[in-house]
Amino acid sequence: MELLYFAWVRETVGLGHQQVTPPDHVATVADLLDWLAADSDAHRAAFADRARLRAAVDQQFLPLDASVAGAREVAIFPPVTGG
Amino acid sequence: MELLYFAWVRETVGLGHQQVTPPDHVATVADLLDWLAADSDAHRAAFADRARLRAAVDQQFLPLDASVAGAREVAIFPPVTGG
Amino acid sequence: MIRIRVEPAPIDVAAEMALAEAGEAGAVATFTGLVRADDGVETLELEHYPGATQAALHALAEQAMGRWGLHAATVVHRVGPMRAGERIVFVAAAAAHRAAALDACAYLIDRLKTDAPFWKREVRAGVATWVEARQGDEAAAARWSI
Amino acid sequence: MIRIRVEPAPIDVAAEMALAEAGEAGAVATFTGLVRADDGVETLELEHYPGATQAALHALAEQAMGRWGLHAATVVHRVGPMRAGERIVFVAAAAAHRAAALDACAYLIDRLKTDAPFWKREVRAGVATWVEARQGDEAAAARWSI
Repeated sequence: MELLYFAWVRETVGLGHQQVTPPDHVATVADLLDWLAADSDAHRAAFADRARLRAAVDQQFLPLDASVAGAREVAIFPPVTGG
Repeated sequence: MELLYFAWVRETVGLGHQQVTPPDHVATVADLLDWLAADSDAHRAAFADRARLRAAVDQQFLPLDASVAGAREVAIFPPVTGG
Repeated sequence: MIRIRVEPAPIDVAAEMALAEAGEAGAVATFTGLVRADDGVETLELEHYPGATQAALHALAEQAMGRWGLHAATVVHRVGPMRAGERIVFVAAAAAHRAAALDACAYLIDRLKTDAPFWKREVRAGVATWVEARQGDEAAAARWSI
Repeated sequence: MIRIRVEPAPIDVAAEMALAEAGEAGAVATFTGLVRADDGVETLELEHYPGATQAALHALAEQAMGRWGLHAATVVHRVGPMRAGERIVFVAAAAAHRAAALDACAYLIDRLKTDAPFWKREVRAGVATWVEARQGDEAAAARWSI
């Protein structure tokens, strides 16, 4: 699974993207964030305030309780501020 | 008093403008139209349907019952169609 | 800054945009009206009431500037003959934020349609017809009454 | 015709206007967002989600085309660094009549603000800050829900 980070999430994680293979108990985006935060201070800091995070699963914008089953690409980012 | 005509009113009257000195009983724009129509077929044809006419007195857009007392310039025209 | 132009020359949108943006606004909304080609019009002729036209457009721009706190309001209206596809009118509203710019732009064109002394004559297959005023224009202008 | 561009080059409004007008529309409404100079921003940097951005903007343009029967919908968004006074975004809606063009233009920019994956970082006196999303943007986008 390819993970993508944008804006201050990218800066806090310290990576723009990373390839991971989550264990079977990771069912949703929120589970994925928990799993990533468990082993990394940088990820934990970036994902601390879930209300400030948005996600896309295979480029579909979805809430954090959306499934990541079979996903190839999951993006984590702050609320958008374009225009 | 300078009279100005625009659009099909101008074409039907056959004049773009004319100088007139109305008698004292001409108090409103409607009176002015009646007075002009009395002596001229072209004016009568142009002013026949009052619902299709609009007026400006000294460049203020006003209803046909508006006073023309002391006016220097009265314009008669159809509803506007710009933009 | 208020900018009003009523003239026979074609409308230069790039130049007008640059002027509207010059006031350090964050948002510029524009409306452009064009001679439609799809209903057989070959030539459109715009007649106006010189002097009164500029005054009416200036009053409209001042109202928009005050009501929405604009940085700039632009109204450019072409007069005389023009062909299908050419621009008839261009309005622009520049503001700090987008809601003010968008609303002021809609206000300017809605009110121009009923308040400014312009008359259109269309020529189709060599026959000229004066355009009739649209009922919908009165309603569109009325929604801006406070 | 739908036209979507996401690129670091400055936005050429005259060229975009000419393309939006090409469909024989009678009415073109546009919105331009600019980097405001009045709050001390020296540089604005726009980051986006390549691929997803274009898809989101295309979906938005298609919705506007269908809902208002547009001749053309244009969304041009600049990315990368830009300076005060420069254009960030340009949207245009071309239709037969003005109400459709004005409403579709407002829809495109309101929905772009909440639906398209762009992020702004402002640099003031050498210090970079990520811009926070505005509550008002959610409300502005929500008013277009059917």
